[in-house]
Amino acid sequence: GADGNPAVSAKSGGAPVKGGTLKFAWLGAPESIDPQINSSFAGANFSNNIVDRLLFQDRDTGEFSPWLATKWEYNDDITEYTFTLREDVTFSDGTKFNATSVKNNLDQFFNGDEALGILPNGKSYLGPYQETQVVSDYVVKVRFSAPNASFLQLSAHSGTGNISFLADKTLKSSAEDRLKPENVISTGPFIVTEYVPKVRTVITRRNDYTWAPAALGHEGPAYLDKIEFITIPEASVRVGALQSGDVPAAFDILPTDEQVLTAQGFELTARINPGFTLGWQFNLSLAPTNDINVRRAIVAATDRPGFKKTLLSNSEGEAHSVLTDGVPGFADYSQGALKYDLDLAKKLLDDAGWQPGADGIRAKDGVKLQLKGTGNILVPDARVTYEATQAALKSIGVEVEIVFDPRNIPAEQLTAEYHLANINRGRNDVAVLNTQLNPDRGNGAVIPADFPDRARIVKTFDALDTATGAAQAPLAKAVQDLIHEELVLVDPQFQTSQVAAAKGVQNIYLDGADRLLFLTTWVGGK
Amino acid sequence: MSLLSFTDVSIWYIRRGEQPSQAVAGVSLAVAPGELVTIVGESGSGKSTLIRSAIGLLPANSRISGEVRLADADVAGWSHNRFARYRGTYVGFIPQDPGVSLNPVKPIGRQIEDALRNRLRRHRLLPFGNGAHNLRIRSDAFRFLELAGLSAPEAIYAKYPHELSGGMKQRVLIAIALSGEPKLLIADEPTSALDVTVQKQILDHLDLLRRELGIGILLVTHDLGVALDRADRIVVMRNGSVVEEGTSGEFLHGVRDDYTRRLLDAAPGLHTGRLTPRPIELARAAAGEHERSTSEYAIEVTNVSKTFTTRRGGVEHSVKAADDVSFKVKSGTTHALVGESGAGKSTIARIVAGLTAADSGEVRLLGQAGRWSRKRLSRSLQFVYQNPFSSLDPRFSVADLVTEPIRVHRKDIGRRDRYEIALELLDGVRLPHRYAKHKAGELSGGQAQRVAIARALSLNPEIVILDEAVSALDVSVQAEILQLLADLQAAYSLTYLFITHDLGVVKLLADTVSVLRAGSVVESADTASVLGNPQEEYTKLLIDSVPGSHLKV
Amino acid sequence: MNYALLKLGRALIVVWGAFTASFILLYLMPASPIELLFPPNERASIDPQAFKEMEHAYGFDRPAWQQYVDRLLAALHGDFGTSVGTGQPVIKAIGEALPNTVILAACALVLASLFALSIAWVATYLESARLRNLISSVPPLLVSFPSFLLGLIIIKVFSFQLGWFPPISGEGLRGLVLPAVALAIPVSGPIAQLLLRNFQTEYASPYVLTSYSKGTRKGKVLNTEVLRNASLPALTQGGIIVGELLAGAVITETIFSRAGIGRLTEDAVRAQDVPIVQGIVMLVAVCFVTVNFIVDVSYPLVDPRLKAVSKGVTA
Amino acid sequence: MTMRLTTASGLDALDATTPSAPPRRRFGVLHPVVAQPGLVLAVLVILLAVAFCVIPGVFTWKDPYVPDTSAILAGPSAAQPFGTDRLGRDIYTRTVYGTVITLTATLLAVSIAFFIGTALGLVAGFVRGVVDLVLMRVVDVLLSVPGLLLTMVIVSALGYGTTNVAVAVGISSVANFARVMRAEVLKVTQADFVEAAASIGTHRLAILLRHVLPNSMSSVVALIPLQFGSSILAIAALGFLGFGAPPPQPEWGLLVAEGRDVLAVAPWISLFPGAVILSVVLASNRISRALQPERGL
Ligand SMILES: Nc1ncnc2c1ncn2[C@@H]1O[C@H](COP(=O)(O)OP(=O)(O)OP(=O)(O)O)[C@@H](O)[C@H]1O
Ligand SMILES: Nc1ncnc2c1ncn2[C@@H]1O[C@H](COP(=O)(O)OP(=O)(O)OP(=O)(O)O)[C@@H](O)[C@H]1O
Ligand SMILES: [Mg+2]
Ligand SMILES: [Mg+2]
Repeated sequence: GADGNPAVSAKSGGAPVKGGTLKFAWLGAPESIDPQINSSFAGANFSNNIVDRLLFQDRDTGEFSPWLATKWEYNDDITEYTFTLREDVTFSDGTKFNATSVKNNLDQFFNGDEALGILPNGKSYLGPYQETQVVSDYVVKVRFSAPNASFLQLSAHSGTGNISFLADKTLKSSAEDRLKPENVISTGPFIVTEYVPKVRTVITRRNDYTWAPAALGHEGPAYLDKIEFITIPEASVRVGALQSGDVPAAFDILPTDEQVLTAQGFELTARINPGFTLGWQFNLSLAPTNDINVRRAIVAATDRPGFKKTLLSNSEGEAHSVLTDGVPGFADYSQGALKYDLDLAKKLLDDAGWQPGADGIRAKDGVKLQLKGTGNILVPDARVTYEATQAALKSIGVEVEIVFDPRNIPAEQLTAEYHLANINRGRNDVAVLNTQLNPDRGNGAVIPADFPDRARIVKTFDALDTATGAAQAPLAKAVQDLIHEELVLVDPQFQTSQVAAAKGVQNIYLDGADRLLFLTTWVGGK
Repeated sequence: MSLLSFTDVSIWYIRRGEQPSQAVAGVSLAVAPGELVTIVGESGSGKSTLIRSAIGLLPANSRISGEVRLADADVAGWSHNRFARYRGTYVGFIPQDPGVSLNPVKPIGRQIEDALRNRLRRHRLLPFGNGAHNLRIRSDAFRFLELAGLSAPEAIYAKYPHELSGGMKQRVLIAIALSGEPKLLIADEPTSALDVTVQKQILDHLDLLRRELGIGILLVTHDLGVALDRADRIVVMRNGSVVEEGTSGEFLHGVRDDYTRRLLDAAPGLHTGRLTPRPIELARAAAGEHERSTSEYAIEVTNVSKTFTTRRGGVEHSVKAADDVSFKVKSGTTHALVGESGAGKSTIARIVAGLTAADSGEVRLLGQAGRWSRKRLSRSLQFVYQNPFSSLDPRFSVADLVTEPIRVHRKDIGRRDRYEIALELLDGVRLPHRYAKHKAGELSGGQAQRVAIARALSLNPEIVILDEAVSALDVSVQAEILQLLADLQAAYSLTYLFITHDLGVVKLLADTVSVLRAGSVVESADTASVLGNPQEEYTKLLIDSVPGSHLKV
Repeated sequence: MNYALLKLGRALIVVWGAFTASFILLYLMPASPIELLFPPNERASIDPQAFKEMEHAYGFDRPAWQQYVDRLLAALHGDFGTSVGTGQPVIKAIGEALPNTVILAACALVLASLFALSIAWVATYLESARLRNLISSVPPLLVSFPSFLLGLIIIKVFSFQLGWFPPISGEGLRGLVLPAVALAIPVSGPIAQLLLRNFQTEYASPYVLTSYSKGTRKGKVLNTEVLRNASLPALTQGGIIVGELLAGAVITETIFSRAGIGRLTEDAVRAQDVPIVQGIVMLVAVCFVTVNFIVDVSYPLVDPRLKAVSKGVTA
Repeated sequence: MTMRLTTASGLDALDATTPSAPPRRRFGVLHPVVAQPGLVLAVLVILLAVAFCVIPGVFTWKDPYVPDTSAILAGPSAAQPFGTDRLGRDIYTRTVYGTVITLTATLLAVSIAFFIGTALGLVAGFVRGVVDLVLMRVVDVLLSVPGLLLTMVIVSALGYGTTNVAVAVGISSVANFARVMRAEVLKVTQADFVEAAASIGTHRLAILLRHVLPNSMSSVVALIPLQFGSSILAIAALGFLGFGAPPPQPEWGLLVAEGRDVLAVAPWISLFPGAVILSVVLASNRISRALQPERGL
């Protein structure tokens, strides 16, 4: 994909050293060590190291390569996927990983298990999942009731909604038992050995691990003996602990600290979060954002290049599209639909008949240009860019009220009252547009049922599910054109990033979904 | 040589942003061994301030000049720690109010042992943790408690202050003061808070100590009777200075100072007969005349009983506050209820006033039995409380206070008219008109009590119940109020039910008297016969205890 | 005995009241707890069927009164449901967090009491009015200091600048020092104010004069006479102080990366984890009434004035 | 118990012979200034804060909302006394304009607490019996959950925002007023003058309004500035935790919170607004102390 903002990346120095314990400070803590419960960022980052995926996705090209599955194919409708599995993979309790394991895991992920207190955690991610058939010991077929092109990426996905494979013993354990490390058994390079909620999670190397994805260029077990994830919720304390040497490495580094840390000789490992760029999606059912000119004006008033120059950190990127630069199918709109032009914004509003009122706020037919929007408190710089956009809009007569922590706003209220809703959804696949904005699915832009040409819009989105790989590119472009040029559904702000900082820790690796993978990391050097 | 001498002592109290106020102005005074010197004076005359300087217990915001000599040292202005050497051993102190002068959460025994230990430690006599010494201290403590007149010290040794009566507490305090075997005792109104009978016992005991041990005593009192009874020398203080000094005999033979004269006149114990009413310019209360009853007895109390049950810490206690009480009061006369604290005087008064319901018995007012409505009752009967400040709403002006009953009863009388009535009522109680706009909190005790009386009269009642209405006042003020009451009674033909614990006052005002003890009437007859020829032992004791009653002017 | 039963009854009523109030408050919350499991912008894309099933699994789909009765009955058996976020039983989640907070709060309480007591003692002992005023102005300062800033400043100075203590209180006593101090300081403010006032009133009582007149030195007067009388009434504030400690832990534990009730509270409130929040409210309410109950029942034992009066002796 | 009354001079003013004029004040009108510099300073601080609310434009000519990309994270200087934030906005200006947000919220919180609390306490203390029992249990319930936690729960139920935070803080402080008011009412109804008023047949309501209410107000009134101070802190704490006013409003707690993450790089963002909060709270506590009825020493 296009590489508008090369991510800062740690140089690996010298030959890998085996052994050692890594203390790793971060913001959150897994709310559970059950990898199938992965709604939190920390949860997915931790479990990424104790489980493996069917496929491995290249973080730069988005291409898939073998991991637990050596071969994969799908039918023309993209409703059936057949995976051929590696035969040498074992769970850490010694049991074999095979076709039945895949079936049992997918079934439980989709259906849950009331008796064990397991919730249907995967229901909303697996979509039109129908069943899994065990074709032979090591061949398995996953069937959907409708086309599901994005399942391929899901089988390599490590972010929210990922599919993790657990041993039978774990699958038969109750929700409560799965809070004990000894009951959480999987195939990954590490085993969870200690879990103190909100304080510490410790994972220990599996010495018989030999099925690292070939594309990663690593063979055999991980280098590190042990990784201790330490939760330090307060950003300034986290950085302080890093600086004072209390921990050698830390995650969730705030953009404001990047410069300071680099100056102090810390190596930063950073990557843009693939998926949606962070931004507002417009509510097309509400006045005045149902007026396309208003939407255009807002998009034109957002100073994306300016943000990159003055507000954002090195690791964060200017938004060029609704998709981040690395997602396969990405197209650049920064010189077109997303061009910053405050005068144009004004003109658009003037032309559309929005006249400035006595209080400086524009109005038309008694409707004032007063908007409500949600922000994002988890990404620190989102506060800043939204506030900057807010101030810019104010200067052209548009008033925006932003609720920065929208977590307790119910969905209904969100669609009924908010003109601008923050989105920031990770997934290294263009399918993310479909789940989020397709009027028949997520309908994030709240496109009303009687919207002109609705059927065509839905069709354009649905088409994404019918192709993969290169064939998908034109379809993705069509959807992005629809989003940015024809309908103006979103106002992207910037591309978010994940940053880890370390001293004396080599090769901290952020995978295709920007989750940590410690298989190739070692301590030493320097 | 004197034990204690003040030479030209002046003491000021300072307060931030205010000019220092002088509480003692150039006093000189000495106490010799075996001598009992009393300081008399009205409240605020600087008595306590002066004597506290002799034991270093002035508050931090005081400043002293002059010389206070204990033995050879000039101790004026010493710090607590420097003074510690003299306290207890050279000079003992008996505080004013026994109720609050003992630590409420320490057993009595510990409190006196503390004093003994302080002394022994100072003389390096107390090796730590020696059982024999503990025994010795305990036996010493017993000895001093006995010396202070507590015959069974073992019984109270482990008790807490609240479990003792006022007299016993005062004796404990005396024991503490004596335990250091001081040469000088300083007593600040040691008996003012006690019943007369107890007061007499305590004072007798102090007298005995002085004679037997040769201790010098400096006694403060506001009761000239007490001073005249016992002192070798009397010092009268006013506004911080000594206005007169002399022996008891000299005082009785004529005093030079005008103020001392008035004190002498006002001392109830020295009175012999009833007050003669002075004429009053009648200002007929505009609340309007209402028919006055013609019954012979204004109040008839028959077999009234009342038991109070209280819970404390989950345990129930019952007190028989009135036990089959009966008495009658003729219209237009004064009936006094006397007795020690807790005898049930207030309870009966409140039952008569309808403020408390009796368990059994009957109260007939103005010849009518049965329930009276509040409004109806308050037209004929009014109640005057002991403490005028708590019975007058501090936010009301004097004018509003005295006419509040009129406002409630006579909606037809307007604000302006009420103010006129208020002024008339103030005339009646001899309070200048300028006070009409004052708030109750800005008045002195005597003035406030006048307001309370004016208020009681505003509805032109027939009966007024006065519950210790003068007990809280200084003697000189007390005399004025008593005179006023006599005047008002004559002018308005009122019936008084007068509650007091002071037999001296009874002589001045009452036609008939009932002596109460533990809820029951011991004796009830006309004043002259009860006081002149008491039938009961208890009444005799009461009469005997009135200070100054043996003296002849 | 009756008295203890009466107090116990009141305590139970308060606990029940807290349960009901928290149920009403939490039930009235705008969003369904299930929705809150998902990020706001993903909520629209939740499969309605899956949503229903999850709602059913947690029992949020039944009528309010039924949920109330069920929860109340369950609560009586010590079951407050399971956390919506983690699926862990509430009792267990709280049980795991509690020891940390108890240790922290206990240390903070000891520090706060000692600190408050020293201020009150010294302010009463000093003869110089100037010094006395100076010391007396410390408690108001403590009360007025924004506690959320205090922790950050403390950690910056003592951990990062001076390096005396580790910033994360993982292991050992050394890690406990800073958080305990940060929690103790705001809590000690009100205690110090109360003690200071009590010391002054008690010191002005006449029995102090009696003690002086025995020849006792000032320090001893304060220790043997004033101290106990002045500090006992502070016990009646016990329930409120314990509450303050727990509330203070919300911020302290976040800043010092300690897992405990405070962190659990903040997380749960943010994530609107209804069962956990209710569990915590109940925990706090129970702590409050227990402490108050103990104080109420034991106060008569330490204050002889409240002991059963066995007929006053009369002279 | 027998009690002896002493008036200021201890003398009956009727006595013509005794001068009873109070001691003259040394400093005339200036007296309180010299006597209680702390109190005067406190009043000045509060007046300044009020002036910030009413005429913010007098104290700064800048706009609290407009970003300035040329002065991002600038430290304190003559031009920006408190420094600037991440968008280059002047912290001092934002603090000045934030006063009105924080103080209005505080006022709302205190009013809620005062009116509801006082009414509850008055009714409970005056009516007694079952009503008292029920109301006091309600107050106990409110007390049993510490303020911060209670407000957090209420805010999460009502939704975020300044008004909701103010309401929550108000509700959680109701108990304080109710308790003090009830105690005071109980004390006042024990007073002889209430009995005296009842004994002349005054209507219960009239007793309540004319005697009990005015006489029991002084302690609750003294509680107001104290509560004002603690409400500022509570509102700021909730703002700090992100429950309060939405950005870019310069609410005080939010200002402190904005600097929380950059404390190492730009401590001024948190510290100056923090100091402003401290001084206003300190000032209102001082004023409360001055209003408190005198006692002891
Ligand atoms: N701590 C104090 N601070 C300021 N003024 C005081 C203080 N103690 C007493 N005074 C004032 O000093 C004067 C003398 O008071 P003092 O207590 O010595 O009088 P007293 O004769 O003992 O009165 P009483 O008979 O009421 O005990 C009074 O005007 C009193 O108001
Ligand atoms: N409301 C009450 N509740 C319980 N006990 C009471 C009550 N009123 C009075 N008593 C008790 O009844 C007894 C008589 O009290 P009362 O007030 O009538 O005595 P008194 O003679 O007026 O005493 P004093 O001279 O101290 O005023 C006392 O033991 C008192 O404690
Ligand atoms: Mg005195
Ligand atoms: Mg009485």
